[in-house]
Amino acid sequence: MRTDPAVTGGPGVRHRISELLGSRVRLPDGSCPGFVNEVRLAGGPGLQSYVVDGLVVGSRVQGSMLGYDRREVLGPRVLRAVVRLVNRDLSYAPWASVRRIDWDERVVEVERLGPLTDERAPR
Amino acid sequence: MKKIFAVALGILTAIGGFVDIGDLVTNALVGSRFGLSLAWVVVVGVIGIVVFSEMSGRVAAISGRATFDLVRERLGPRIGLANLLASMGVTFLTFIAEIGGVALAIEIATSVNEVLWVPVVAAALWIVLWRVRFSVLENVFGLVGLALVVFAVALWKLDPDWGALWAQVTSFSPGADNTWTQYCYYAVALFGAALTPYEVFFFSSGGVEEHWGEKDVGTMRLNVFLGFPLGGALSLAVAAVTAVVFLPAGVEVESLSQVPLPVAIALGKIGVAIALLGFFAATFGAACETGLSVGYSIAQFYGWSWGKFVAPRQAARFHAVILLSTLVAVAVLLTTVDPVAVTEYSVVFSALALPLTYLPILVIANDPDYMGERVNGRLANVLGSVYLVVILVVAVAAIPLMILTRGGQ
Amino acid sequence: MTARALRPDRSRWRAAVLAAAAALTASACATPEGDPSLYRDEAVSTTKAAHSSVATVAIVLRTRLRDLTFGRAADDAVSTAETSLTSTAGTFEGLQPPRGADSVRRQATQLLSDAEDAVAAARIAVRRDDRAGMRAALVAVTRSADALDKAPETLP
Amino acid sequence: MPGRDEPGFRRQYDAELHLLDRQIVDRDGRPVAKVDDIELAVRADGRLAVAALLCGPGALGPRTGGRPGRWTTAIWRRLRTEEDPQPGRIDAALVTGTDNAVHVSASADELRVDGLERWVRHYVVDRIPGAGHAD
Repeated sequence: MRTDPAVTGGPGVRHRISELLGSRVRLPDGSCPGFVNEVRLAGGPGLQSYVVDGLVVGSRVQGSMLGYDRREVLGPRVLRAVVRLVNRDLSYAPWASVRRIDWDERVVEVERLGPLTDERAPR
Repeated sequence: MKKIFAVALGILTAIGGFVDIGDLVTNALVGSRFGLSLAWVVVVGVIGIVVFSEMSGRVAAISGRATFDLVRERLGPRIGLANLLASMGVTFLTFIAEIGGVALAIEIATSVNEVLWVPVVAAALWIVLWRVRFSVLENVFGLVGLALVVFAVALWKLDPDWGALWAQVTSFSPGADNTWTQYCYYAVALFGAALTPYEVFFFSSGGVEEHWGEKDVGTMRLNVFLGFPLGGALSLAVAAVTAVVFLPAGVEVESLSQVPLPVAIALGKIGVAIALLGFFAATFGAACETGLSVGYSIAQFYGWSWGKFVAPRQAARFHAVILLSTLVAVAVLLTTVDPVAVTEYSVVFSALALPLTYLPILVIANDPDYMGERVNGRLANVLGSVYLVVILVVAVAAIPLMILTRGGQ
Repeated sequence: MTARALRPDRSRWRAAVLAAAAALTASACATPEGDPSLYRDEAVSTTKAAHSSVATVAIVLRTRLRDLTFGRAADDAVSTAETSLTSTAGTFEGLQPPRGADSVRRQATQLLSDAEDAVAAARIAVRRDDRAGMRAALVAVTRSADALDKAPETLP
Repeated sequence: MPGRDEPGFRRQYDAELHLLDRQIVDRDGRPVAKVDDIELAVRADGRLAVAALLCGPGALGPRTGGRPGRWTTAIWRRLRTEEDPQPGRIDAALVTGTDNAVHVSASADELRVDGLERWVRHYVVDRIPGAGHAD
């Protein structure tokens, strides 16, 4: 899958992942469903071959599932339930739906949002 | 004999949580004011620290990660830093108090003012932390600290009215001369001391120092299940003898020099000598525990090389932190501040440090990425969740209670 | 529970800390001048604290006389109790008594200075390891402890 | 890949959960630094690829944010001699795998991301007798 380099800035340009985390997410209709809470990487072999696979979007500036989004992390049930409740609005923007990243304004323009799936769930 | 040394880490860790200088005086004070009516708090505290130390020790044994690694990994740099500062508030204030406490113990034996002993004690402590092997340190101070068992012997020898003591244990009320707010303040203080965060920092880092692996989980559990109940029992013995001797006499304990008096009455000079040895070893051991914990936490938060299992030059920043804390502690103590009073302020920092330390332990002890098959069982999770709630309640209540009671007066 | 989402409102937090510090300072410094009954309460709590120090000294003297503890340990315990007593008494004597409370002040001050005298005598005897002196001091210390213990009733 | 199996790579990484704030361990198993930030580079095909791990106060300060973060960054700038100091950087190609730590194929001395450690070792610790003595 090729992406127009204009999406992310010119080739070779370097950014920190922390600039992406917390960025505002904007949909084509101008609405803002939330902020980048997590950056999912995929690829390999070798860490240098991993690329951004998509962005986890949540309604707060920062948020963490503390690992409870994965199906194998079970207990304690109460804590898992609370974390899931607090983060029930999380959604996923796969890389193909990212139209543009404005690094200066910290805004990510996204075509559409999909449901957040367990990373180990079959696709 | 080898078995005894195997549990020295647990014993030394527990000494720092239950019978360090602040706890010795607080337990004696509580005994002299409230009798044994707060004994249940120590029991509740022991169960809590057992639950979380077992988790942190298991994480250390299985994944090789000590507790402040977990704090940073699950809470991130911002809240992790808040916890680092709060935990350092507790640990460093206690470290200062322990150096003063060792000096006080020597003062009782020599009647030379403690302030004069402070530089000597600090120098000896620093040499131990710089040069002495971890295993020697835990064996010597952990096991000699057990001399405090003399308080239990003294209790038996005093042969009190056991029925009356048991009535105090089951009264769950502050008694005539105290208010409920004072009772709650000391309940919170005792609970906070039992779960003081440097115990898990020290225990988990000590496990890494001892190269625990998956096969050592059994040894680790032995440390937890023997060490902490023993520490709790020692602190209860101190409270019990003061309840027997001082409560009827209308004496409120306020200094370490009063604490050996019940032992003197029961056992005479031999008892006093053993008690003083116990004070010395327990406070020196607690000084080692807190001094190393300051280094462990900062190094683990920033990812520095740490530990006594490598040469100091391989962990330069870690040893620089320990040296610097020792120097600052001496400077503070030379202002002639009362070392015991110093520990009272650490309650404030516990309010933030306790929840932010035990939450990440509970979360990671459930994460198969770290733990594989050895994730928490149901019992650990139920107890861990209940205690997390209790810790939150205590954290919220601590500072208002301290203000309302003017620090327990 | 998502810890990273906890964003403390810094200004509010700081205000709370300042308020707490102010409350702590205010409560620590509040002097009961003005109301005679508050002054009497202060006298009672002072004599209670003084009683604790004096009773400690009595226990030390008894253990030392029966040779149950070391001279240096006994010396240290008595000296620490004396320091504490002096500071307790000094704090009370520094208070401005309200009008109509002079008799409370006179009696409490008398009790405190008797206590200080008895404890000083005990310290001198213990440090000299003078057994006759210790016995004499024990009588004075016990008498002072009893008087302080009864202060809540005897103070006017 | 739990526990102490051979470190390898995950199929996917959640950057914050699996990489950020993890311990970096050198080829001798010695702690070097934390993953304080991750550098992404725009590839020719426009995708963002992991280029390097960033470590030290210069990377941690901006991530901490607020006053503590600004102070961290400011103190770090003061202590550096360069005009425009950059945080420690470990090329992604050096990473040999991850478990609950991030393993790299170089030694701590070759990585040269711990300037303060070397400064303290040289000027403080090495001057005290017994500095080279391990347990």
